[in-house]
Amino acid sequence: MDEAGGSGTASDIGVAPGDGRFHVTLTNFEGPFDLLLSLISKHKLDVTEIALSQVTDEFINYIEAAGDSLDLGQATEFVVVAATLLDLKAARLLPSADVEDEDDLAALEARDLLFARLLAYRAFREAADFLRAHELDQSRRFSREVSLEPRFAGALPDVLLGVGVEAFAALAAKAVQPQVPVEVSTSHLHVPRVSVREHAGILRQRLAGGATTSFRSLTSDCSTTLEVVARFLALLDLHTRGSVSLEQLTALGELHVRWTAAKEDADPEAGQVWDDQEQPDGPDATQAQVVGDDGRQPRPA
Amino acid sequence: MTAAIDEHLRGAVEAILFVVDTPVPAATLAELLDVEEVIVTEQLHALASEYERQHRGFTLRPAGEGWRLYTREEYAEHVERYVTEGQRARLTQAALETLAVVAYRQPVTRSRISAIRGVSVDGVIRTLLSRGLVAEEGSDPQTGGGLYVTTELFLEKLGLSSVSELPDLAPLLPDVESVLSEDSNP
Amino acid sequence: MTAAIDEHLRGAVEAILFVVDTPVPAATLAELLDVEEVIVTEQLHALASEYERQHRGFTLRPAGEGWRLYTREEYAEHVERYVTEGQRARLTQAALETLAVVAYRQPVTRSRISAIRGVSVDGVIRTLLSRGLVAEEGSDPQTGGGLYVTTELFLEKLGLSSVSELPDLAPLLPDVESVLSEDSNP
Repeated sequence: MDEAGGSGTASDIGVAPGDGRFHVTLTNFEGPFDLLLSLISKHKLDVTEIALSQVTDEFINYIEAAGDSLDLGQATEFVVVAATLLDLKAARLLPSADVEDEDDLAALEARDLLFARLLAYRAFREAADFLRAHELDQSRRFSREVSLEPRFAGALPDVLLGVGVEAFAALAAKAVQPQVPVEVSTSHLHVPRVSVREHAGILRQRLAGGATTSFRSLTSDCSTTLEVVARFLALLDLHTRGSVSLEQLTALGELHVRWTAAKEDADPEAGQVWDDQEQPDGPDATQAQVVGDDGRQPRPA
Repeated sequence: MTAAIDEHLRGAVEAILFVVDTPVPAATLAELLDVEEVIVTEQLHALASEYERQHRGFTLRPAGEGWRLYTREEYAEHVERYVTEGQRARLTQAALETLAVVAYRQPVTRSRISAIRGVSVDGVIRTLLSRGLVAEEGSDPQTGGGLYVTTELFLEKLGLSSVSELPDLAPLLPDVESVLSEDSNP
Repeated sequence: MTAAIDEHLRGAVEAILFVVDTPVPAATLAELLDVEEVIVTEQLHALASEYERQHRGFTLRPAGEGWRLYTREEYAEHVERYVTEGQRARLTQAALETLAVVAYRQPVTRSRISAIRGVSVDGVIRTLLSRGLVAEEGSDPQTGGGLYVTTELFLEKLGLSSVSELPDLAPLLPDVESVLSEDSNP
């Protein structure tokens, strides 16, 4: 593999002096396949399933370290690939077993598809190398672009502008306007950012006293519905972890919350489930769990 | 007499190539010079190899659907000083990869390209459109998504005369066809 | 060895002459190629007679204080025919947009236009010059770059009697004033 083909290099990785946390500039990688191929070539491995399972940990470390620098769209791509890789790795670690149920079959299919997509991507990347070589050659050739000799200039047919004054002005307006990328604005979809992790923190703080509290009073300071939702999701999360007990005597009635874990249990993992996901929704939570529960701390490559 | 006629034809072809500002198709030359296209094509090939043989400062190359004179690569460093700014903007890795997908799969939708590259390609496609290297041509009957193709300028910029000059993908990846055709019908 | 050196020198001289738009003095070539002026002059004469002898489509002639390539007289009719029939009467979109920038921002340098349009505009500016729609008038005191203005012919084509009759851009583009004032002070 041509290492220079990857847009990311080892120099993108480093430990920040301040917090000692491991930082990675994932934006230097054009997506999960680019990152995967770079990792594989870094280890001088050929693209095989074994190579994939070998670089899985590093791949996941990259994503974890990337943190907020990924937008949701990018993160999804990376996480989907990470989940499949983990699956692949698990399959290699476990003694080979027969395919038992449909989930296993689905996992196998996902693995094959990932493998095939990676190979396909690599093929196109090699084609891109071909294009690059040609571009380089061509950039060293210059075409003759000089003014017409005066005696021929007179032979030019009379020029047609083909537009009226108004259309011409519109063209000018378009031309002098700074190039703003044409994009459908999604800003209206982004109601203020709400972090479920943050709300879990608030809940822990308030509940750790031990007294039973109603959900109503726990959300009395919330100013938006989204905050209430975030707090509720955080509550469910704490419940799954056995940190709180929930009691609701009648349907749609008051929800009573009580802290059941040890008082000083800061439960550092609790926030990991959401890990700064700004859009608390089901599927993402599940995928984040795959990564978070793996429990690996990022480490320098 | 044949030699003299050829010499005149060669000179005329050379003179026209000398003033054009885009690649000229052999057919256009044939029409202008009132000769058979096949004869012009023959002359073009002869000229190109003559320039090679004489190791001239310029070369004659097929570019896109026509032919055009260029300076020989070897002299690039001398020529560069005379060629003004802005012409050497290189394509990024993302742009080249996206172009490769479009070139091989055209006409192709944005989402197909995105699936192959594993990232959103909206920004790159916009850049390639604005630089005239790809164009939108019709839309996918199933998804309604715009279909993208490479342009003449793409061929010219890369010194290719047709996309058929691209290397075969198959040796790079035995299975690529089956995988790709699978995900083209979601 | 001398022959090989000469061949490289000849090629380099040829390549430079190929891309320049104005006559090049032998002294300039000599400096650029790091050889004695007398040697370059010798090469230029040798090239000129080689073109004669080979009866090429172009000739090399002293012009003003330098040397320049021209199409050979003999083929003028073919070139003229190409220019008359092969050229589009209508301006391309790129040329039209560049013309619009010149019209509204004049006097303006090529590099400013290039910055506004985001692409090299050398080729289109040449087209607009040769079509008589823009003209060079003075140069930018800071950068020394030539300043371009629109011509009488341009006004005529749009049916205006003065540039001040061009419609105001502001209503077309709410932010245009800030944009214009902003980018007039780079």
